Amino acid sequence: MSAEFYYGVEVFLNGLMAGVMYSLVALGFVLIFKASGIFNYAQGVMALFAAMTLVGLQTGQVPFSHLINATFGVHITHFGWELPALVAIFLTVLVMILFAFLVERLVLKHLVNQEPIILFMATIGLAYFMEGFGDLMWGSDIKKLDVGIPQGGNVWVENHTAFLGGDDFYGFYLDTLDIIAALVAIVLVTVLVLFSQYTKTGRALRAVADDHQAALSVGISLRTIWVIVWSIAGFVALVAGIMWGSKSGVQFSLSLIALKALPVLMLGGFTSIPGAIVGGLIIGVGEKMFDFLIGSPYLGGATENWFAYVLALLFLVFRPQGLFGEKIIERV
Amino acid sequence: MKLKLATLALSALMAAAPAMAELVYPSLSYRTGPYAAGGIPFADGYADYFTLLNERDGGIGGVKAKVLECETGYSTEKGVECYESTKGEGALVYQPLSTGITYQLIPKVTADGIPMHTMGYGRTSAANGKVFSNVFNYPANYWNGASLAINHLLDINGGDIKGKKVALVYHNSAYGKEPIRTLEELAKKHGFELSLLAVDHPGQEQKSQWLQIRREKPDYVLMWGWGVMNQVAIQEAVNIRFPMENFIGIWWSGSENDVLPAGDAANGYKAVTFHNVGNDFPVFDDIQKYVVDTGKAAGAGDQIGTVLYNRGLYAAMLAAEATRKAQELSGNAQITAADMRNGMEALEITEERMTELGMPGFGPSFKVSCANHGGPGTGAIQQWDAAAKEWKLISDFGPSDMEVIQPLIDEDSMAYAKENNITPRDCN
Amino acid sequence: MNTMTENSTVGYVTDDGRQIGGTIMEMKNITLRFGGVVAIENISFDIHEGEIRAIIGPNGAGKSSMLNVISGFYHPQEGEVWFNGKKRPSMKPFEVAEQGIARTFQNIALFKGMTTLDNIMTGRLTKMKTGMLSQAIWWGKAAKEEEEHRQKVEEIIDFLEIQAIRKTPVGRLPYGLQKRVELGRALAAEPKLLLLDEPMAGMNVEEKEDMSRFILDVNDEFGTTIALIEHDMGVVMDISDRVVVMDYGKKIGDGTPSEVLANQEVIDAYLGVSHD
Amino acid sequence: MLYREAGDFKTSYAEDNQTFPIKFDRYAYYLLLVAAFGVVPFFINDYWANAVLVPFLIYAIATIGLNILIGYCGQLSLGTGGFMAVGAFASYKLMTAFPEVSIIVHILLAGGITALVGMAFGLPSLRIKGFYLAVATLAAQFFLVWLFNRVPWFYNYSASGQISAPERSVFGINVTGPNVDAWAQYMVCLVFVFASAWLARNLTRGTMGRSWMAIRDMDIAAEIIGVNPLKAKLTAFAVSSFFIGIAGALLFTVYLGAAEVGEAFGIQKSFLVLFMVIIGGLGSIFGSFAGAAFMVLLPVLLKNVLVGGMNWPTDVAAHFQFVIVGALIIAFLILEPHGLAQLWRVAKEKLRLWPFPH
Repeated sequence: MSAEFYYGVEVFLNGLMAGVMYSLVALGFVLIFKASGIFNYAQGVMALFAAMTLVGLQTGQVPFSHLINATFGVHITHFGWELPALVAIFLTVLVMILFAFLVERLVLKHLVNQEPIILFMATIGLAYFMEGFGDLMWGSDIKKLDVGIPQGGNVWVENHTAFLGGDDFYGFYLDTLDIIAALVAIVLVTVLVLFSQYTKTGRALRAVADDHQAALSVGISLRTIWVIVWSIAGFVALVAGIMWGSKSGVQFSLSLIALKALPVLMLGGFTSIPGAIVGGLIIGVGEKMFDFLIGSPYLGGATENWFAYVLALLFLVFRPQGLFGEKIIERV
Repeated sequence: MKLKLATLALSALMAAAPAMAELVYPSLSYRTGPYAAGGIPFADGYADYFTLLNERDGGIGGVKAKVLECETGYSTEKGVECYESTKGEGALVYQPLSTGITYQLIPKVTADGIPMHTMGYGRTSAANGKVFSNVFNYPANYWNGASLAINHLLDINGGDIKGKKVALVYHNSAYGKEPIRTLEELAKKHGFELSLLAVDHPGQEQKSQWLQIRREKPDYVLMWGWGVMNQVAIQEAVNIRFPMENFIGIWWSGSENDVLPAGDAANGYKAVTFHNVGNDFPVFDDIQKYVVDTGKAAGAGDQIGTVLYNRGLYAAMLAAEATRKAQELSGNAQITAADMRNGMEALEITEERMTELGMPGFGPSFKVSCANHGGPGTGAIQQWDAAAKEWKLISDFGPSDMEVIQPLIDEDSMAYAKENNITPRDCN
Repeated sequence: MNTMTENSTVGYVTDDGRQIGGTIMEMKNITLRFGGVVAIENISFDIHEGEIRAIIGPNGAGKSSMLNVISGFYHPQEGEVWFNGKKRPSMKPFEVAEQGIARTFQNIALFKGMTTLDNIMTGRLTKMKTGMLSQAIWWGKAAKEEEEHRQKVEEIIDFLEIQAIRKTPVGRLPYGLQKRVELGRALAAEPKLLLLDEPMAGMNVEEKEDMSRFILDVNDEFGTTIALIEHDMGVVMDISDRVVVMDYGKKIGDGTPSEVLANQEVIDAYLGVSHD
Repeated sequence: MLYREAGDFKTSYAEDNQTFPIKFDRYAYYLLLVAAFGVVPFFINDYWANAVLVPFLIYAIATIGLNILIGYCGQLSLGTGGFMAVGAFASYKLMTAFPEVSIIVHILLAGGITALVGMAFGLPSLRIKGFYLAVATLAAQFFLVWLFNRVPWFYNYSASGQISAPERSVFGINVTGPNVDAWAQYMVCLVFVFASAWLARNLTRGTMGRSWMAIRDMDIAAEIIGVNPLKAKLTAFAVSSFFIGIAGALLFTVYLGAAEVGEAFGIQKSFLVLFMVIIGGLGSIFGSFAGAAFMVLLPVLLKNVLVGGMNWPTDVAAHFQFVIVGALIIAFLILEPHGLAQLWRVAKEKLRLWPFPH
């Protein structure tokens, strides 16, 4: 086999890894859409907010320090303590639960039974709000996120595959961070599936997803369910925020990872957790392979962004119900 | 509803009426949005220098300076709003701080007779003062930057880079595409092989590009990045264990923000610069004394001495010096925008003057002229020392290859002149 | 052209003495499947011009599916649809509408964001032909056409006695009135064949009486051929000329109301004799 | 007894169909037109033109365009930025290739070209619906931006890919380029806005509008009663893109004068126009104006109040701006989910019955 072939395999593997990272973001969308029919535009900003909060807590930043400084003419930035990563993560989860509670209280409660587009719009408002609020709270400068996840090319993989492609081939490049992200994603999905299958709350969640009215009529509190779902989505956002933030630092652009998740959602369907995973893998591999085979050599590169969407679009045109959806029989 | 809003807006405008007898320097900054991390230190440095002049010297030539900050979020439309809302307040010189805003302000400032200074960004061919009467981009532009990077490669290779492979990783936008033409010309001249790798905004995901680099094994990688793209690129370069000393960024890819997230592994990364680094200059003592300690610093004060803060400071210093020149030429302390333009065109920065200002060797000595608004195009290479967490200059301020660049500037500016029916000024 | 084919049969005279014309529509050996499920199995029947034809049967018998086949929404795997003496090729629903087949729906399918007037005007879409440009400047042909059709629609509004709710968004109307507006929308198309899918479902006795009267009037005044699905046997027996009975996708009876009522299979189906 | 229908009898269907059936509204509308065309141009300055009115008018056109697609035809689209880019680049290519032809013609042609592109990207709407379609239109957004950035022919091979509008005039008065007066910019946009609103109103009240709304409210039923879904959806995409293309062309030529595709026509533009549509009110021409006004004016107003009035640091003010805009969007949706237009309608209905509560 020529080195070119192994390069292709390498791109393929990295596509899978990138796909897992997309899936992590897509999962948050799916959870909320499934349980409440809301297309949560704020999911990306939630990831940013969670990551900012994590860094802020970990490094002992004073929240709203800009505002305090500007108002009182004082000069404070840090409390002067640092927290261990796990403690900070735990506290951030609490913050995200509080956030979910507030969202239900202040927003969703008042918008029950509205059309999907209105709810979608509300989440856009929410995204705006959190973007400003997060920056006010923690500042808009770039922050380094370090919870101790190693990153860089995995040397073990490289050494054990270098023999494949001859002298020119260094062995497969796989980022350790990506491998860990993949493991985390597997664990996360397993836990979510077990949770929804075997716990009472999980069953209630599924009941709500199937039919709001019916669930209400058997005494499941929709409001509690929404708080739980948004908390879980907040937790998923935190995981995504940690993975992406370790890579690029925590700053505004982190919220744009939502755009990477949208084609995944189209492909996998808005309501399917396995769909989010498989869709992510297909998108990841598809866009990387397209760039490798066609985009870079013939089209001048930077094709990934639009190709992910075009791939999902083509797929939908031939299979409108998505990857895991059942064939729709239309009725009148 | 609409009427009510409009009245409110109007009254708010009235409240912010200009106080005269001030030298007004609008700063179209961005402390929010995708590039906030880069915008904050620059804006802080720009503002702090004028505060220093006010506090220490009582202004410039006895007149207080006033920095009008207007938040653009790097958006051209907000840039228009900022320009229109500040130009009536006696604005002397615009510092738009974004390629997009620069392009659309070029015709406007020219029509309004206000000068604009785009230091190390903007439209490169504005260096031709014959065509762009009101736009200045001294002391260096992107094409100088490209040439300076290649010069550095020539230096470390004993003057011969024939057959070497050089890859350019660039932000897929107007800004990122700027150096391509120059690099192509230089590749012809020096016989190196250039390959181009575009990264789409925002640049969070660059796996494909860096896998390609790993496959093709270029000898050197140049980078034209901004925002999160820089951090990710440096991290990915570390990840594939690309030798950092062979990785050179433009001055917008060479701040502490860009290298810190990658930690120790970023050690050795290089960037082109047109001004000095660090806070080892007398002027910083004054800033500490007159600005920070009195609680008048623009930002949190934690940015002082960083690369982008220094750049803002440097830009402010050049604006203040041009103001002095303008006061000298016009004989008035309270100058107009037109005086300011003349002052900028007659600006001369000497080593002696910089020493007086407490900034010895902070930037190159140069002289602006009617024909040349681009300055000397000199620059140096800075390198990141991860252990000390600071940048160090590893070369002197050297010249760029004007032999290649000047014809490109002439060509591009003349094309602009033709498209817009501008007759080049006679500069003799 | 080829209007007289072997499918055209001569008309007949009803019990109350109305002259019914020849066949306008004929379904031949229709079979419709969804995946493995057979919704309609080898059913044939005809509809004569000017008659009121009812399709009845228990829930899940395939009645609505049959109506959907007629309006071109479902495409049967086997069988032929003949309309106006011609075999109909596979058609999109809107092409079927253009041929002159209009219908109402079991669950009201009005356009909720529009007024009564606009809803009924949509019924005339197949007849309005001005181009986009003319409409855009609202001058000459477009404005004139709009007015002509408005005239027709106003006649229907008068006929259905819904003048007062002309400008009301239909979403705000009570159920019975919505059903009436939906009938108006179908009538606006001046159909050759009108399909009514449970026009009286969910109505109280009074509303049912009103609706029955409208259906008979439509048939009487405009001479419109009507095919309807209905659960209320009393109403069906009262107003229809001939009845098709379906059960589990099969036809189990066809004839005048009295003939059908005497059919043992029909009685079994309705009384719930187990199938084995 | 100003605001009444009583006594204002209509004697023909044409009269009954007019846009402002109530006399008071009609006069208010005429008054507004007189003010917009006859008064404002004499008082407008650079700030009001460039910071407030010109962007408001241009976004109003784009919002009307998107409202036709979303509000009238029910097809959710997030490709607005990409379609505006088509309008901008088409006008740029036309302006530089045929300098002797009037810029008004170029802008109209740019709209026409955008309509064709819009139709091509509208084809998937026949199979894909709802949020899936919205995400699918993002393919158009990303692809078009990439294309204009990638192919140098579109920006006449300039070094950076920036396009700059050359100077052009109408009746001897400059409307683009550096030497343009505020009133001229304003008037050009106003004429286009007026024409767009008038065309949109006509299209939405007739046959075409009804087919769109039928598809929006219940697509299957619409098809069964005789609406050709292909035709209805594609015309909606075409008309919508036509307006959006014109808005893009005006944004580039008259307002900004220079543009870079990724920055000026990126995804955030698609969202901005969508916000305008939803805040203004789906399926309402008036709402399109209200939404555009809200999203253009509010940030300017907030900035002036927070920075100009209260002397806050610009960054804190900018962050607060996000917080306030976000909170206001949510508050609006809770109070009146159907947008400013509905708020206005409710107010009018109350007024009509005033002083009686019911």
